[in-house]
Amino acid sequence: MILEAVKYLAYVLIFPGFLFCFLTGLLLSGIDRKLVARMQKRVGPPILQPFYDFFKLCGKETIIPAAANRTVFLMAPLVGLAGLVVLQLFIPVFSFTAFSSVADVIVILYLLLIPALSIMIGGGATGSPYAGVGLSREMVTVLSCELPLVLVLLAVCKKVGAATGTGLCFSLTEIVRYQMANGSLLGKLSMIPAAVAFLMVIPGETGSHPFDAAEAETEICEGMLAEYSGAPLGVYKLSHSVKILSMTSLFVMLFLGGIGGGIQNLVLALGLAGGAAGALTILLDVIVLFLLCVILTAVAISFVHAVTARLKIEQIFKYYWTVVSALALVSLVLAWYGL
Amino acid sequence: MNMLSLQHFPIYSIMVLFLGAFLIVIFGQNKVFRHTVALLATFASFFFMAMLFKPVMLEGQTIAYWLGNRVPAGGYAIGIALEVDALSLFFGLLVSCVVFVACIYSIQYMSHDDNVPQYYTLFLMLAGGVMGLVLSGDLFNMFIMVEILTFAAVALTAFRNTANGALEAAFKYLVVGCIGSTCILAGTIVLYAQVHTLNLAQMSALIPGNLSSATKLAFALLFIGFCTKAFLVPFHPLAADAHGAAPASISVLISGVLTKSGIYGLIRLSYFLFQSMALGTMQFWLVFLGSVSMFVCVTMALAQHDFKRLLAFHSISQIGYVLASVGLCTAFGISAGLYHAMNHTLFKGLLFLAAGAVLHETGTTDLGKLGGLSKKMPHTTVLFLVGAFSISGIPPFNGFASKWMIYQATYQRAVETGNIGFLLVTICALVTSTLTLASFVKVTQSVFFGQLPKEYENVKEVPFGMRLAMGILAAMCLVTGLLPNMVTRYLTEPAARAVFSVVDYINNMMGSGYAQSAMAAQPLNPDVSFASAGVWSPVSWLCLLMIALLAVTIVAIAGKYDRVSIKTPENRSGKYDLFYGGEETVYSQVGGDDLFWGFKHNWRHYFSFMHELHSGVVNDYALWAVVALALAIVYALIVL
Amino acid sequence: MILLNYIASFFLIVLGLYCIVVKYNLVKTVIGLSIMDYGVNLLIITIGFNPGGTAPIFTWGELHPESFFVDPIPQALTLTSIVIGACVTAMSLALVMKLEEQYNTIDTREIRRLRG
Amino acid sequence: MFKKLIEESTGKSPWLFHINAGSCNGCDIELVSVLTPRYDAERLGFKLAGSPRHADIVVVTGPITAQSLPRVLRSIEQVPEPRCIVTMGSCPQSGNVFRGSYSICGPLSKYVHVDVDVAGCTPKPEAVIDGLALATQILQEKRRAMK
Repeated sequence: MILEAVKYLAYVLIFPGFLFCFLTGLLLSGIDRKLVARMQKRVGPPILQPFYDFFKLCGKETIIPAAANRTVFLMAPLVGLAGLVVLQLFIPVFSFTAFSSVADVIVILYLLLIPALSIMIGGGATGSPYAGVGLSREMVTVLSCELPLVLVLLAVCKKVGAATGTGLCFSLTEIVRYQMANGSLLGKLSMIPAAVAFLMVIPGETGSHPFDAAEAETEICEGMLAEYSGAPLGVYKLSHSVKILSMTSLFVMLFLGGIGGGIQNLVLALGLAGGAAGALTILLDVIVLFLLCVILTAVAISFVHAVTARLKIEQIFKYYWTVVSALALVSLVLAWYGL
Repeated sequence: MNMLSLQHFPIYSIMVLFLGAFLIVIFGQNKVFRHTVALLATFASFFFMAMLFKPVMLEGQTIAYWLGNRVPAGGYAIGIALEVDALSLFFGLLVSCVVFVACIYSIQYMSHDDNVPQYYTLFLMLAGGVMGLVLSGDLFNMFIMVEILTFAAVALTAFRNTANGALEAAFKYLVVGCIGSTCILAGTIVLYAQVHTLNLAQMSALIPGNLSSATKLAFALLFIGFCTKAFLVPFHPLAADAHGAAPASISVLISGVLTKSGIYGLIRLSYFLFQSMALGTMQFWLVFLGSVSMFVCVTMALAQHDFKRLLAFHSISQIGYVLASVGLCTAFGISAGLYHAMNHTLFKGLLFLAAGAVLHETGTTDLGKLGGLSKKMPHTTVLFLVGAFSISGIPPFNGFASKWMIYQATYQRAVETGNIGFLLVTICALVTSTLTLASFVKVTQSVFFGQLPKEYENVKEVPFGMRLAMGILAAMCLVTGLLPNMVTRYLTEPAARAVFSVVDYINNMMGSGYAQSAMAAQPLNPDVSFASAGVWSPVSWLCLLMIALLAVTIVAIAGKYDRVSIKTPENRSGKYDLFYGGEETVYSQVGGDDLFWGFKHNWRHYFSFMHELHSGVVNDYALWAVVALALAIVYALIVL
Repeated sequence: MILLNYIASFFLIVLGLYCIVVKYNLVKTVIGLSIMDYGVNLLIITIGFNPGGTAPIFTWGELHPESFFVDPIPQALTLTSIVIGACVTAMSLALVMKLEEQYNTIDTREIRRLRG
Repeated sequence: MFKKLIEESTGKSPWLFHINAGSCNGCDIELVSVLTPRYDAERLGFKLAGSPRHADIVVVTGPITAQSLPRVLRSIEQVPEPRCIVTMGSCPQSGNVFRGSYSICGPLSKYVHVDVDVAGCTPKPEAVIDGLALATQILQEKRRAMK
């Protein structure tokens, strides 16, 4: 009983929870910054730069504006971060799932809203007009991403459900398990548009270039973050990095889950047995997941960042509800008719 | 017969409300007396309903009560009956509970108005009307109750007749409401001409086998009649007007309770009287109507600039969810729909009460004029946020649990039938949910966050009684969201099962064996399974969130997270002011109806079209009603 | 004769609806509501009427299987319906009076502060 | 250890907030050029912040006109501790060619403690980077002095 409790606590605190999110998230965003710099022929900051930023912000004074509500101002970032960490617990790492029977894909879709909400409420509570404008844009960005995301998730559910004979499959663990047995969904023709659409959603959800109208530092002083300073700001920056991890690992699990099957076969081929095999599998899973996340970050965030300029908010909305949604819809229709 | 046997409780729970109304008319000048009677009557009504919980919900009984003990003779139900099956009781519990909370709220909310005795009389009449409607076992009595509640609702809408638009809203509601009531009466009488009875159970046995053009016409008439009571599209402008103008405690009843009576009527009509839900075309009709309602009203809500009007449109949007889910004709779908109906009553009640609190303190509900109230009314803000999160389906509040079930139900139905239309409903529901979130973010920003206008410097928190009422509803929102399994097992699943056991319903009323002998057609009897493909356990999620939050907070506090520089008079000079690009702080509130212009810009043609369409002229709304009636008649004649 | 009643009631209902939809005068709208109501009342009475039947008034023991009378239930319904109709008219006229005070007009096209 | 980590990091991630106090725009352009691929100050962790609340180093350009003075001071005040103030170009230090004008309130050091002055009209990017690096060291020391 106590052992169980310790195990679950370790899940939440260490892997795949808090510590893992902290390290990988910041590392991913460091790699992102480095890659963007290299693409622009700059040297770029060290890969550990986000860590420096985070710790520096922890050492700064926290100014609470007189107009702000102190409790909301301080708690909102923490709730957002906690929400993200919990979300990460529901995303399996190939064969390893911390909590599979708590939440399904639709719940994950809604949990993705919690960090955005926390930043909106925290920013709104300061009363700054910049925060108001930022909030408006953030909400529209969330709104824009929602439709394609919904379509992609429904397409995947339908595809896996039809293939496994249950008709519908909302459980992410099941989706990964299916892929481990039958190869990645990216290999299926009908899922390719959905995967592309999801890739396009990643920068929008994480609020990176060119979809960062909500946090445009040059025009609206980083919007909702305008009044934040010190450690709460650091927590928001951390949440932002962790969200990159969440979105990319969600992509891996939705479309590239088949790689986990390869890892299992590899471990089997090595002839290991028992605990050693399990440990090695998890280790390899994590390493592979991390590498894939890096690649996805490079493709979906860094590259897009380096080659585009910031869009206006109505352009973001239009882009997502036309181009990206159409791609996802194609996938959904194909999956519906069993292709 | 023992006066305290359970048999009598349904009639008691209606009568106490009317009795209370009567007493307040006579002795209502005394303030204490009036409040005591109103509270006692509403609580007693709730108590009688709650006493029926065990036999009806847990043991699956149907309680039949014949007024004057005139039981059916010779296969004909002559007397007037009350029939309480799990479906009726579900709505009865919901209604009486919210009525009680609204009554607590009224005491302090209405303290500044004059003619308060009349208010309580009408309030209790409205509550009694709805209770009578959901417990009645007689179609003509349903009509009477519809008239009573429409009448009380109209009068209460116009209660603050000096307020802007109250009279206008009341008149529009009266006109279209009367068209609806007349439709119900005409439908009732046409059915009577066919089967020569008014008892619901007997009609359910006789009608399905004897469909003729006349009964089909009656179906369309009754359908439109109940649609006006539920304010479904195209009757939604009335809801917006009426909710916006009525006092908040009445808006709670109109939106949370009155619309439910319409949904109840539709369920009784299509699942019991006509048993037509097995038809794909009927399912299409209901689901389509529900989807259109949910989408049109949520977009209308996004364009509103009045707090209560915005809430009113949302309430129709949520009713759309309920109808779409109920129209699926699966046990799981009905369970999900009823669950959402319950949640809607709770969170919409909470939101209207919060809007009422804002109105009570500031005197306006215009989103463009408010702002920054979170510093002045912290409790109201938190309670409002609970309601806002619930309605936008943010876990772990109750809105999410039921919406999640609705997504599963529609998608499952789509996969089972291979009909891509149901899939569109799922997508529509998911997108609508996000749009709902957007409009509540707008309200939050415009009313509670942002900057406080000068004239509201002296605003105070609302009195305890009002906060108590909101607190009760907020706690219920959280509890029903955290324990979805309990709610479905003890409330919605018995009700959903009752919907599918028409034969038992008839036999209970008319004597066993009646259904088998009288029914020409085989009743609808699909397998009643409540299985779903997804998993969601809110308690575990909340535990995990709490652990994570605790961990993060401990780390944060250990790292001197809230180290704040000390405020002293010397360095007060501007450090703690907001950053305005270096300028001194000036009043500049970002909010109001145009907050999401990035979204609205892309939809500008749609929005301007909708704006033109909702012209506010009562003739137009009446015309919509007539057109809807004509369409319903044509559709019913063709497909039924 | 009965058919004429049905036609008349249908005509009255449609006339009432027409009046509500087309007339911009609030009082005429109220009149339309009443006419519609009368149409439905006529319909109810007609449904309950049996040609050649007697009034449904019997003392104890007078009723036997071959007695032929008009259906009493619709008549009861009509009474209720008439009462409700009267209430609606009273209420709506009261509202019209108040509206006239507030808006200084009884033209529906000008009473549209709540729109959009 | 945590404290040491923070001190270490403070030197590696200085965020700039740029205030134009009536500058001719020459220094502003030059400051931006510091961030371009050729000089790439981001390799040292420099970043332009949008709001003074996020900043560590405040870079002031221009001769502090009477109009801008209260705004400059207010913005500087809104920067959380530890903070560094850097003047860039000759204007905020001496007034440069605008010296003696009726509308000039400079130099900045009359009002607040200035940590680093980068002189020149305009200073070369190399000089700016050098000055900013110096400011970073001062920042680190200030952090060390804090409890």
